[in-house]
Amino acid sequence: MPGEPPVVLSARNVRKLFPIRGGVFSTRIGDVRAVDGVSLDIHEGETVGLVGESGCGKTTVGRLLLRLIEPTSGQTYYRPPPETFDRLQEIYRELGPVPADDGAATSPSPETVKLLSELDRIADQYSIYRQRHKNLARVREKLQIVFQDPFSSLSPRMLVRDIVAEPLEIHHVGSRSQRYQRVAELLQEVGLNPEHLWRFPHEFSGGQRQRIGIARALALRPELIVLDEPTSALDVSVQAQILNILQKLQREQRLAYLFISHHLSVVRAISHSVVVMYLGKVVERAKTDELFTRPLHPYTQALLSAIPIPDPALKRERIILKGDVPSPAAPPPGCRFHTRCPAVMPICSSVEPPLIEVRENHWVACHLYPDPRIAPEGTDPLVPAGSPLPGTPDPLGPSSGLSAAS
Amino acid sequence: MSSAVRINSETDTLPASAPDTSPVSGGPLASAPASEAPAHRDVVLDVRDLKTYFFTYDGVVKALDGVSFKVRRGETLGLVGETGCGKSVTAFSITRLIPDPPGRVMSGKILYRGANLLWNLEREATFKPIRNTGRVKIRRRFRQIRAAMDRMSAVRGGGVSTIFQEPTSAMNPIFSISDQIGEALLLHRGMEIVDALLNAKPDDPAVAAAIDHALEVSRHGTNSEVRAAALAIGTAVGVPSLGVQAYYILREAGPSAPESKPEILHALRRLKFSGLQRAYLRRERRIAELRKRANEVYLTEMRTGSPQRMARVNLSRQRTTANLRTLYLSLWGIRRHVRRTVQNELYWRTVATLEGVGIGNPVQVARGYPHELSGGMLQRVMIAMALSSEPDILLADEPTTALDVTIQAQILELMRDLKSRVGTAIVLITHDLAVIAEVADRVCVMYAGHIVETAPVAELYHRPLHPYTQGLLASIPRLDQPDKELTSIPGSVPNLITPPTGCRFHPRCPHAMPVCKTEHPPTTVEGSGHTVACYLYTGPVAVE
Amino acid sequence: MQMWVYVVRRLLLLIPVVLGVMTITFILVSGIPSNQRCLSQFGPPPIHGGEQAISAYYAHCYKVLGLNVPVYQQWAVYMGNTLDFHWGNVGNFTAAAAVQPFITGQPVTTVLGWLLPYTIELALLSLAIILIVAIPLGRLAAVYRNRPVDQASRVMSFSGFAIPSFLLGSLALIGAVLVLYNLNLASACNGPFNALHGSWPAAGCMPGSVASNNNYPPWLVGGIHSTPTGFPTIDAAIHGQWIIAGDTILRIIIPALIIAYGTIAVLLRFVRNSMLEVMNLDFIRTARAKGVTEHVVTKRHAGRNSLNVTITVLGLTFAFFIGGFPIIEEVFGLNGVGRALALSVLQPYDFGLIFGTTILFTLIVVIANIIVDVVYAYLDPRVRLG
Amino acid sequence: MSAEISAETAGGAPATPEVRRGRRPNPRIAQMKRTWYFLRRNTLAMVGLGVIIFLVFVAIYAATQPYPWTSMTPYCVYTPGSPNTFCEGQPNSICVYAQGTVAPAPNCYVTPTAYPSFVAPTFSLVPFHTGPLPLGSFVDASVGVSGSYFYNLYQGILRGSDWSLTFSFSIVGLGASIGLIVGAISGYFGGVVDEALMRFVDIMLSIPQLLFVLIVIAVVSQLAIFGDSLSTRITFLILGFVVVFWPLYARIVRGQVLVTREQKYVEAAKASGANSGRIIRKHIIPNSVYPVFVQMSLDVGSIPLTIGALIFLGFTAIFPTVSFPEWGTLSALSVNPSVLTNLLTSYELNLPVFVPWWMMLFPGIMLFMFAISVNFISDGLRDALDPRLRR
Repeated sequence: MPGEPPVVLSARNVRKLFPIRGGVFSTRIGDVRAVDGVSLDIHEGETVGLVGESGCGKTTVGRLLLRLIEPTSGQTYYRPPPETFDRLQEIYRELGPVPADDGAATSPSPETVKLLSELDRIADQYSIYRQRHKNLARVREKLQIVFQDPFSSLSPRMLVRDIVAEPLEIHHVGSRSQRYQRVAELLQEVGLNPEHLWRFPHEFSGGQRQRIGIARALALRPELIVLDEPTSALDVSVQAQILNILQKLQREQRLAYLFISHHLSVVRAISHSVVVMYLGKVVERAKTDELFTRPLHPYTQALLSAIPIPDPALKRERIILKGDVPSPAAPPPGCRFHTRCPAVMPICSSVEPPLIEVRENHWVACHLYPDPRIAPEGTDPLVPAGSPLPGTPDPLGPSSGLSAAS
Repeated sequence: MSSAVRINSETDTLPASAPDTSPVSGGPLASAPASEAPAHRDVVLDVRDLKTYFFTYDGVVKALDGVSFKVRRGETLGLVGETGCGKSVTAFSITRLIPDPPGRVMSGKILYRGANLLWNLEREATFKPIRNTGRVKIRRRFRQIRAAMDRMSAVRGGGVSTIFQEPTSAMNPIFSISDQIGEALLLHRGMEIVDALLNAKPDDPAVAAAIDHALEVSRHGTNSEVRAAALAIGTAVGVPSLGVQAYYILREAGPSAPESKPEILHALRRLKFSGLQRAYLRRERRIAELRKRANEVYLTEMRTGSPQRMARVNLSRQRTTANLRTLYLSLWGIRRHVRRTVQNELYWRTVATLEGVGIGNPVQVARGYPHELSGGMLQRVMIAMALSSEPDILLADEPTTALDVTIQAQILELMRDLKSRVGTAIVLITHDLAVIAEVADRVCVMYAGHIVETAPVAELYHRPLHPYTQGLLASIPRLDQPDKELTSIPGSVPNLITPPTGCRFHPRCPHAMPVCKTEHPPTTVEGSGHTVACYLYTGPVAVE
Repeated sequence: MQMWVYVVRRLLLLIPVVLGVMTITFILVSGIPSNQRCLSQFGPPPIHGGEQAISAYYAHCYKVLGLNVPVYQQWAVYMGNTLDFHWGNVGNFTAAAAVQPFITGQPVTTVLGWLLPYTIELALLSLAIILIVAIPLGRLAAVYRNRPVDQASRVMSFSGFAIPSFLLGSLALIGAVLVLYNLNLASACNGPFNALHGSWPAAGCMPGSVASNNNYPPWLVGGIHSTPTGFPTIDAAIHGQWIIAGDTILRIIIPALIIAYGTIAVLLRFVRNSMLEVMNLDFIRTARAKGVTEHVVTKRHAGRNSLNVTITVLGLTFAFFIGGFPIIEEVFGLNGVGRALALSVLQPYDFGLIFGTTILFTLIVVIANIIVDVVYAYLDPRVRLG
Repeated sequence: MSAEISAETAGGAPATPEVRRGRRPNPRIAQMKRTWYFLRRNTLAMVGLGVIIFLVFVAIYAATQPYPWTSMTPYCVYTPGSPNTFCEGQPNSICVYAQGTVAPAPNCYVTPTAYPSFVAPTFSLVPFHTGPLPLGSFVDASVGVSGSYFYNLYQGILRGSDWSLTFSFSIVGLGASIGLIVGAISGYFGGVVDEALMRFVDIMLSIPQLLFVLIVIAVVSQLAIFGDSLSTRITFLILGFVVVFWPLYARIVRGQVLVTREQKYVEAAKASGANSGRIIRKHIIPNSVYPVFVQMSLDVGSIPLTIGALIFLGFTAIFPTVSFPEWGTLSALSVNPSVLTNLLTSYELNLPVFVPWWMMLFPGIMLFMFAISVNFISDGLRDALDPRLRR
């Protein structure tokens, strides 16, 4: 939409299935639907938070966006020009929701074919999954990643200097001495001092390793950094340091982040907009404040209320979900959340709710909220149809408690 | 375990069952010796000036350097701090589970109900520093260490039980859940179990009546009534677990429950023993009894501080004779039936225990193996296992760190339940101040092997005194305060091989004074139950 | 995954391995110059008789050995024959035939059929020794780590690596000679309890050897008419000849010990190290925290878990174990498959026997591995239940 | 727990700014020092290392000696009082005389150079039931049985140090490097390549090593096209062993690579655009090479033993001469059946029992020292490189 900074990366209907092998001949007996038709846009200088429980496929999304693994289907467009981007939006709106695996079986209508071919053309030009050696390398330069585990993300047999210099080396940036010069600068940027150049990773604490990781990611002056739970292995005080560094860098270099985390309070602190995933699907997507003040999807609400708050005085009634996350190998039919949903309705177990925009920039996939486009006049989409939940509850319980806290 | 079933009487997963019908009787403190001095009455665990070092290649890591705290009966104490502050080390030092090598508990006192768990520590090893390297050469006295470990097995599980961070790796992959919980049950409640089997009266007319009644109830009654009736069978026989079994027989039979009499009778038939089998049971009981006596001897040893060599020798002699005299009983033919019965007994007791921690399908879970269960489920199982022996103290080492947010919420809910029902004192170790705020009554904040601040939970969060605590609280991103900017503590946790002199926090402290660099601050009392070790405060020095 | 699925899959994996082994052997066979093979089968080409005699000789030879068709056909034929156990005949003019005339010209499969029982008896005995010694000792070494027990086991295992089995065997033999002779126990082949003579290279006092000039009954001697099972001990037992049965065991005790020694050396270290690794795992800590005593922890929790590793390693080292047989059987003159191999590599080679024994040994190894895997799956629910 | 400890030890130590590059040792050196420290604490490993170094020096010394490279100079065995006199005036002759009698018989000609210090007088074992018996007939028998049986052991062992070390290290080096490459590729790319390679490796590994070496050499040595010079023989020997040895390394490396491949730093390299070649070269191989070292040091020791076994089986195709100066060969010859037959027959005939113990002892000792030292080293390495087994 107008006024927004240009989009850096825009994923559409990305899906990744990992085959399950079994039986006597270890044939493919099923799929783990790790990521099932995820779409999201990341704009320049913006942080998108990607939250969800373990096994919901958020990490896989991160790796797919960088093409560290090949997707089963879907496209991710890198820096499509605005008009192309708008066109893309239209095309996908025309094509409707992501087709299921056997969608190909139904013969598409001619106009669909036309759209698809156009899509193909655009994809050939902009989708990172279509790029080859040189172009791919050029894209990779601009997309970097910082990993969760600071202990396995740095090669134990390389000096910090070589670790950070590696991306430069790969892309033949400058002479050796220039590279090491740059490395020194990078270490300064992330708050390490030059004498750390001559150390091995195992000599550092978790926070310092994470800084090294960030320095390595920054080496090629990227536009987007995927932060895969960068702080979940760190202590709170160190975590704050890292978050502050990240924010500083974003301000200075206009970086875009995809901040993957299960820690909602961190996400709230750092990200501009948030995507909530459950079992490989996006269940809710909104601007941060919107999402945290008016969460619509029951899962989001449960998540928010499940987060403990460091304040013994703040007493609130919580929504405790029953049971565990179902295995993505055999996701429940219909809405994948219906097995644990406190507001489950008969329809949930049969029909899969589409991700619809119930308010501006607020997308939800839940039967509680009818699609405004098809909803009869005069019904406010935000009053859940027949939901046992009272309106949209404030996840933080009685506002009195909240005001008392803040 | 009684606790367990008492809990489930309120948990939503299962209908109510009156406490008296619970398979086992006796509260967690039933076994408390009356000989204790009143001073010890309230304090269950008293840790004084505990020092634990790790002897690594890089040098001696002073992981704990004089930690002191008390755990009172039934309270929940939170130990909080960053990685490497030594909170887990504290827990493992209490039960002497420090991996050795490289770690060793160096000195201090751990008084568990007046018994010093670190008694005879100084005789376990000698230390000789290697010149001009930071390293130390240790010569261990293995006999002493082994003796100490034996002594500890009297305390572990029974008195102080532990739950660990990684439930998936903390369970033995090749034994089923019921095997593992059953092992704990047999260890700590062996006598009771064998007694129940010995005194079972399957032919009692009351039993038949109870069975008929249960079947009658199962025809129309509600789930809870059926359960009560089924458990009544157990009480009638004198083997509570039989009641649980009967209940599940009925429940699985579903509509055809009234016809399920034969199964129940079959289960009942297991409890009929021939003379030889009884003898074998008595032998088992004898062995369990001896084990218990041995534990008592160890405890007295640690309490009085004088080696009970004679008593130990006696016991071992008795154990040998008990084994030898009845060797003929361990013929396979005799043993098989009894073993199976005991296994069955353990299995159903396990089921009851699992019910206690709110597991919906305990029968399947008890039969399952660890790799078949999710992390949250396993953590429940771990808790059940830890509580099955009705300990005085439960050491929970980061019980929710490895779990998802929603599962974490479930577990915390469960722990709050346990707090309110079981009298067990909990030592909750975590790095997450929010979790502490949810569960704990008192909090000890640890930094670099020291306790820097201790306070009741509300007090701590609203009037944090130590700069470190303040820094920690300031650095937590908070859901309810989105636009608070995160202030972080500069620097990182010091390495404990060459820790900072004086107050270990001074390199990172905003209000560091000259004295901080030289002197370690004394612990001073600031308000009721609020102590802090910092030169900013000048209250009266706290007395141990 | 159910157990049977697992077993079936392992059996299916057996097929490519067997075919592969045969192909490799075929490649090697076809590497042999044809005249060599003719030599070993039909002796040297005729001296007088001129050109056509020689050409006839070769024509005949090629026809018999099927060398006159293209290679791929040879391969097909070879595979076919191998699969239905036509492994060719023992050459008439080979060293092996010279040493042991009774196998001359016999089908290789038949000969191996005669000799296998002796090898199996030896193998079972030594396996028993291995398991009895290695596992407890390894655990002991792990529990009392870096203490005398451990050091002793370490030295033992390393010396097992370092002493050549033929040297060890021969020394044992010489020892036996000196002892038995000086105790005046042994003399010329005079029946049972000449534990020495019978196990003497080429002394021909061993049941199964050519000149069985000891007074063993014919049904026991020389696989040729060994009835009814072919296993000397079992046969003797069946015929109620307990003394002879004992004697046959007596003869293989020292060899079994020496074969076992090498494998124990390998296994010991693995048992110890796997035990140490298991002892560092979290669930051991849990068991301790439960109040389980050290003894039980070692025996029940760590022991069971490290047993899996032990079994696997046993499977991996089985090839090594089997490889020791030719040597030991040669040293002690035991008529087993191994000795057949040892004889067949004396020039002129008996290629039929060489490849026959190789395939046989390989099959044994593969099958042993399958058994090991099944046992492993049985021991470990993670494999059993997928 | 352990994570916590390591965090402590790694800790903020580097964060102390006053440490400067100048005063720090080169970190790679520091790494080696660390390993060396753990190795040094392992006494057995140190002993092993010492022995190996010693043997290397022996080999170097031997290379400077004028002894023949492919055979050993036989001794003529002369027994005082025996009828035969064919040893008269021969430079390489030793005297065999009864235990207890000290001085050599008068006409026994012995050159000091050719008389190795450790070719000791033989002793005779006399059965209890028979009285002392005249010497003599045995030696004739032995010479008759195997003429070249008594050879200059000293020269043989010196020269053997050259050959044995050459064989061992070249074979293991070649095999390991092939295995390393194959394993790394197979493990990293996975999929069909991996499947195929690993099946092949399974096949190779299921054939007992000794047999495999044997048939490979047996067949190859039959091929007339290669001719029959020393160099070809040696080449066949080495090739035969390499063919048999590499699969094991491939399997080991592959197993390790499967672990390394999942490490995040590999993914990071991929993310910053590194191609597979670079990743394998820079990340995979350096991080999965240690188990190979351990296995190598195990195999190095086993090779002379295997060669010895081949010779013992009478498999003469691998060396040009029966008495090839190589430790395994020497050891095998020392216990060749004729010796044992002699032993037995001399008992049968109530002759004095003649055990040429030094022929068995010294080659055996060399083999033993070599093999056990490398084993000690490998064990030390494993402990030093594997933190879990560290003491």
